[in-house]
Amino acid sequence: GSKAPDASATTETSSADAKADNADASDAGEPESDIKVAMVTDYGDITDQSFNQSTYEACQAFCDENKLGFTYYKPEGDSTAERVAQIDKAVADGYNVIVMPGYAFAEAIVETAEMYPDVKFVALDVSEFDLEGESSDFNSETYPNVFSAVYQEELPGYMAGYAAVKMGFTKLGFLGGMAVPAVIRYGYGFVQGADAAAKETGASVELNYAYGNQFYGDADITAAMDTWYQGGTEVVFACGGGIFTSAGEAAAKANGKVIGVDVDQAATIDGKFGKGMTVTSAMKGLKATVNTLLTAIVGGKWDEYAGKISNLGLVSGDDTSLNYVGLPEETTLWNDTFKKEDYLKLVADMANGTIKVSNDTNAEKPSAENIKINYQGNIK
Amino acid sequence: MVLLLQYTLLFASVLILVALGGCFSEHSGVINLGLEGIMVMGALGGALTLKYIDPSLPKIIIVLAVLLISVLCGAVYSMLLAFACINFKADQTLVGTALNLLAAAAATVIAKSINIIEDPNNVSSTVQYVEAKKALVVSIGKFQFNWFMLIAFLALVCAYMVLYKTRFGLRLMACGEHPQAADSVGINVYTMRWAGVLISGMLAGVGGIVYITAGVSEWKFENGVAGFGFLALAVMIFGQWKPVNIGLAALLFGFFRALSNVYSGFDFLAALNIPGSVYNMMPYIISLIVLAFTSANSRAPKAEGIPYDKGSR
Amino acid sequence: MSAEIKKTAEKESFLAKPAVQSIIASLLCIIVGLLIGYVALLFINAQGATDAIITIIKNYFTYPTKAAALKYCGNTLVKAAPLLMCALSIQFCYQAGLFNIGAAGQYVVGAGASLFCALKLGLPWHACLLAALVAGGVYGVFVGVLKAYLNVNEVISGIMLNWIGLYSVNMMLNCVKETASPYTVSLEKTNASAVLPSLGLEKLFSNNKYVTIAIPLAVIIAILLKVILSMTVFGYEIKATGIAKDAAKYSGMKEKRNVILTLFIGGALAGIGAAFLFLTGYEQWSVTQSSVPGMGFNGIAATFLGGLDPIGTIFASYFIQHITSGGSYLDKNAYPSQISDFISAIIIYLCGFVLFFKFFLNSRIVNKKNNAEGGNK
Amino acid sequence: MAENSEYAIEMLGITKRFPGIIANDNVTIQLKKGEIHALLGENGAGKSTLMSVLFGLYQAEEGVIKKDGKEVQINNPNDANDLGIGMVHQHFKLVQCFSVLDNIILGVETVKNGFLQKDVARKKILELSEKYGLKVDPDAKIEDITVGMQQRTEILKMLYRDNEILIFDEPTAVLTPAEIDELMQIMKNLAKEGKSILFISHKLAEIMSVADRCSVLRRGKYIGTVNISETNQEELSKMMIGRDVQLVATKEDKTPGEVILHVENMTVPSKLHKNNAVKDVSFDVREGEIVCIAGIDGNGQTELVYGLSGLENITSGKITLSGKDITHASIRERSTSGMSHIPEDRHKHGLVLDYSLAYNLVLQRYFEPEFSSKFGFLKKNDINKYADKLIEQYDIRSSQGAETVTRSMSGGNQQKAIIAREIDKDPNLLIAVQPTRGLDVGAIEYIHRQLIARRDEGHAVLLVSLELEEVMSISDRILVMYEGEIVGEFDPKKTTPEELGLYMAGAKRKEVGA
Ligand SMILES: Nc1ncnc2c1ncn2[C@@H]1O[C@H](COP(=O)(O)OP(=O)(O)OP(=O)(O)O)[C@@H](O)[C@H]1O
Ligand SMILES: Nc1ncnc2c1ncn2[C@@H]1O[C@H](COP(=O)(O)OP(=O)(O)OP(=O)(O)O)[C@@H](O)[C@H]1O
Ligand SMILES: [Mg+2]
Ligand SMILES: [Mg+2]
Repeated sequence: GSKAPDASATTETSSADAKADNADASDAGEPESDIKVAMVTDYGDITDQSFNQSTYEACQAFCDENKLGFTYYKPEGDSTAERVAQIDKAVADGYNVIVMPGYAFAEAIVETAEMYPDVKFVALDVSEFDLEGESSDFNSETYPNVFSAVYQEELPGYMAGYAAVKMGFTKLGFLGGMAVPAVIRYGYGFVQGADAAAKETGASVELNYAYGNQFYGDADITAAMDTWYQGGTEVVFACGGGIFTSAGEAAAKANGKVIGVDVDQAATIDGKFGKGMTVTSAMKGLKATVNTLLTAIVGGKWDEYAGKISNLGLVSGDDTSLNYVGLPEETTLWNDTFKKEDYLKLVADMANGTIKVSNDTNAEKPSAENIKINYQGNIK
Repeated sequence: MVLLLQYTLLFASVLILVALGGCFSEHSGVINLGLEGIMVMGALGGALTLKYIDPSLPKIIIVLAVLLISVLCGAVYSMLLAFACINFKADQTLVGTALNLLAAAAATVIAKSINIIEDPNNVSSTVQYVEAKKALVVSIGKFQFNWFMLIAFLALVCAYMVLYKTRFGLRLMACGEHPQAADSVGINVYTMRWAGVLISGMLAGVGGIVYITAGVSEWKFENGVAGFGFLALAVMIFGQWKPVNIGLAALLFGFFRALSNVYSGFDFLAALNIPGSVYNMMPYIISLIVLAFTSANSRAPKAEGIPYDKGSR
Repeated sequence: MSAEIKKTAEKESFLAKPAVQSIIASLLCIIVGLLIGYVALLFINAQGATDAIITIIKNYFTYPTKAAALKYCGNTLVKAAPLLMCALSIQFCYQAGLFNIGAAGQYVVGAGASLFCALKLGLPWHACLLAALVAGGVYGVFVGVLKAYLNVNEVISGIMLNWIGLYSVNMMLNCVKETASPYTVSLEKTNASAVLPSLGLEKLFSNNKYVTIAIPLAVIIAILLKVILSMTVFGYEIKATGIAKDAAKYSGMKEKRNVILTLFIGGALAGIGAAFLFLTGYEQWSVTQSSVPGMGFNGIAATFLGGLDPIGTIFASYFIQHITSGGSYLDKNAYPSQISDFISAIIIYLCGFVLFFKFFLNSRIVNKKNNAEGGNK
Repeated sequence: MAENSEYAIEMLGITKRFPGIIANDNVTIQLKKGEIHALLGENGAGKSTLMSVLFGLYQAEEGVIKKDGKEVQINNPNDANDLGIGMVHQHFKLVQCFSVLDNIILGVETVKNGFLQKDVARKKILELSEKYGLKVDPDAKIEDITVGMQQRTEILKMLYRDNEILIFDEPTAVLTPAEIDELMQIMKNLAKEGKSILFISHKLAEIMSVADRCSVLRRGKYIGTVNISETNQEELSKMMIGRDVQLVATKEDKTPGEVILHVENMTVPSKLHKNNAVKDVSFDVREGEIVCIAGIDGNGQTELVYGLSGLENITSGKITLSGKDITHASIRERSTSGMSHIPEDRHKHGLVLDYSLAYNLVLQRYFEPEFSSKFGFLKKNDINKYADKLIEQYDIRSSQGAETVTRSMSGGNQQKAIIAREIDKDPNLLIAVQPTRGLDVGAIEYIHRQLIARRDEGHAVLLVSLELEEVMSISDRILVMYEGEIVGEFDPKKTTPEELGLYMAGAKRKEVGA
């Protein structure tokens, strides 16, 4: 399976901030063995088929390749105290790069970053507001040893929603895992994209919107999905870890379609439920980020990232391989009404600001003007 | 409508199987609070069978193999309960609780270990069985018939026959009501209780695999069976330890459970705009209310929960 | 009688004490449980097994510095306190013949009430604690009333109410959750007055801010319960109601009231337990949880490992929390993190054999005594 | 060489020990074929234990059992069954929610293709029931039928198994006089059929009337065997207790004083059926008299007492105790107002079986300042001291004194504990329901003396008894209950058991002015 959608982009990617420097990792001054990478999971395990798992796989692949020490820690429970405990433990065990996927790490960073100035903290999805609250005056001195990457999930969500409606689907579904910020952003983007496309095409579009309240599928969620598909829903954006299993299961019975998330899930989903089920996937470049950061650290370029929080989204309107978010160009089922060119144009428009996408995570229950949304809350 | 029926039957099947399991155990005098754990173990056995079996085999063979292995796993695991509670007179609530905790942990550890052996990079506790699982269902029009629905129905009929029409049933219930009396007419109470617990293990084991295959084609064992074992226990008490009533209780419960998932397919329900949480609470609230009105004369097997001691009278 | 015989006799009478037997039995469970856990570790990965089992036992001692060890000792204690409270809840009801599996739900509503009061109403900690007590208690009363007046089995109503409580609390706390996450807002930042005071206790644990009076309070409550159960009229009534409902009624005790009161207290204990955790700020409630927190269920284990005695339960709760926390420091690359759950489950399973073990010990003592007497004759 | 031995069963030199006690100490009894052999002994003498050994429920440490002169091993009830030994246990071993038929066939079911053949069984049961005059409804549930019918079920259980040796452990303790007569007749019939019967009873009159021989045990030891035709009740009781026993209670005449208990038009609903169990009953009990409610079991006596003691709410009527209206008072209030109640079911109501003797002895008084402090703490020392006092005063025997768990005490001593507790409260009114049920003559004598002492001290006693002998010997006034009503009032000196019997059976009635 093509688990690393932008693997091509990955190795050479440099983020917006890193663009100036394209130095090779191998001429790093420090000996490799000094760097030991530890990942701490948030409330999920590294098997969540989502955030933790992608991060883990990226870290491990990188560290294997570069012969760096790597391990991961799993907190006892879902609390800042326990996340801090594992960070402390990692540092005590001699790890000096801590990778932390998940907005939930904000508090833990606040508590530990200052304590360990020599340790490099790489956070994913932790925004400045998570760290500093609504009235943040975050600057590079606030946490000089922390780098955080926040993804603009609303962008790929938008693309997916736009694509779906353009492709001619009029009855959509959004099945979120849990209402966490990333999922909410995906969902809100999806709604906005569908809304925009509906406005263009004038089609009357309906969208079922619900959260599974868990990151895995089971009979209850499959039942809800069956209801959607058999009630006419054509395509469901299965947005969260392993929850696609329920969507796929139901889609298979009704000849429905699924949109994947985070990585190009076409191979995974089609492999399970039949060819041609996955219309597209809304992707974000977790692996790319991990690789970029670890490469920089190994290459002695940490300073360029230290203290910053990057909003990772579109980098280029022309070269999609540089972007952190997007749809898979190979596996998306382009059709006459939405061709690859249309997608590229969309990306360009989004990059140059013609199209604006809101990332308001308060929109757990989004609304739109041109499409009808049936909000159903939590299935479980 | 079809969906509502389908999922009602599916959830009811799980509940019937597991509740009947509890029913056999309790009729023999042993409270089986470990149903949840036994379900997990049965599910693990069944899932692994589905994973490794050749999906091109005849469907009937696949179904039977899965059934057999789940039964076996459930039975073997329930021996832990029987051994501790019957032979060593351990507290049944305690051991049942321990079995639940143990199963959740052990199943995850086992699934993870197997995955790691197969692929060192796969540290997940997920067992996948997409292909083989297809053997379990037959589409009849829009209705997806699951062979386990039939099995649950058969189990119900058998349970009724066994309990009320056979020598075994008579003796089993005597052990749960008045073990001293059973002993005094030469019935080996220990053997009968073992039998009761083993049967409960078999049924709960099947219940486990039915639950995890009910909606999806892979299962992550960290998630256990999400409290279904306890629901089954409720169904059993609700059903007053009688197979027919258990069947009805399971249908009622299954119905509300299914409704909470598919209500959006009914326009008038969707129009009511009731929060999803309310639907989720519904099965519990309804059964609580029904229980409140029906429990006045509820009678558990008299000797359940009391370890049988030959010496005492 | 020779001195030696006297000594063995003394030893026997020491061994014959129920408390001593309970302790020996519990220790035996722990040792055998750890051994089985060790064997499982050996199976999974033989090389690291010894290290792994030591890690589990060492828990916070795996931190190199004393300061860190103390701090994390604090964490273990912070979590042991609510566990102890849930265990006490179950135990108290058990004494009255009720199996309070609803403790999990009472814990949930306790959490809901304390957080709601703290975050939404901005009340100080003592008011929040009281709210948790009342909420848990009242939730227990549901079970009690159903049991006393409508003969609804308490296990069933408990299980049902666990779920109802979970969904209700999720809905209720929705109004105090962080905008961009499913967690309730930070207690410390929103309403510092609701954080349980520490009275300087945190200094003993490297300034672990989560260490509060919850820990000593939980222990005090345990001791109080011991006193109530074994020395007071109320305890006498509760236990009589539990063992022999009809006899209790005959003697003029209000058995229905006692059932309800017992469940009120049981519920209150579990509710306070939740407040003891959530009012430290250690954990934030996630309004999207779809399963009932395990704390209440784990309490069952702690109670039994503690030999159904409040004092024993103090140690048992600590121990269970100790190895659970210890398990989180296992080398995750070699071992599934669930292995510590596995070990505690085994230990709890073995607790089932305690009765048999005591019986065995007693019959040995009696035999010996008989033999000795026979010899003397 | 199994030449026909004279004995169906011989138990030779049986010794059975329990922790701390030798229940049977080298006991020998021999049961002749076709005889009714009585086994007599005080409570706790070891009779039940001996029979349990014979039935395979216990294994003796020493001694041999011979059947027809051949040594046999009886390791479990199955072995006993195979040898044709059947037992009616002191506490019936019947599954309450099963039908009579199910209980009878349990363990020896006839099956075809794995399914029960109940019709075959039903036929056989009806035949047996016809033959021995054991009337039962095979399809009635045990929980719905009378104790007498339950006992017949137990007997049918033995006959259904074609047992030749029948053990009856205190079969009459729970029966009404009429049922007892019936049972005696049945036993005689069975013996005539060639069955050998071992019969345990505390009632000497019964033994005298049915048994051929009687063996006596005392404190686990075998005392001797006598032919019934060559002995009398006094001799038997002396053998059993070791001293002379006064079998009939004596008491001085006394004039009753003030009314203590006044009951007016009391009605109590029934739990078993739709009708009222007690219908519009009125009566008085005065200072210095023992009033006895006589009647056949199930005629509302139990409910009458429940109504008086507050265990059950009454639907109409008025109860006054020493001038105080207690119609709506709680159980506790009634108790503190001077009512004591020796309950019918000592295990269900009378004792918290898992509490120590000391705790049980304060079950009605633990909340009093004497036993608990202002802050709600129990005064354990005072409780123990008080318990020791009662144990001493009422001669309650147990293995560990005040610390003994009451569950492990013998029935007689459990009863003594209850009596001690209730009397020591010094109540104005003592309600005693079947206080001597299942007790040996020594204990009965003792209890009767206690009741009479209460009366002599000028207090009121309300006795509910099913035993006419007891009723006649100790009461000052007899009220006969039939179907929930009081159908006659008698002076024991001016009536006969026969006359009472007619009223109890509902054949006669007279209006009673309360
Ligand atoms: N299972 C047992 N464990 C310990 N002691 C026992 C047990 N069964 C009986 N005993 C003791 O053995 C003695 C004899 O008891 P047994 O039941 O044989 O008396 P019994 O003669 O039948 O008395 P009763 O007239 O009251 O029926 C009693 O002291 C009793 O305490
Ligand atoms: N587990 C036990 N441990 C000690 N003694 C026991 C035990 N079980 C029964 N016994 C004793 O066995 C004896 C006979 O018991 P049983 O149940 O026959 O009561 P009982 O004395 O005949 O009372 P009742 O008069 O109510 O029939 C009693 O003396 C009782 O103390
Ligand atoms: Mg006896
Ligand atoms: Mg007796």
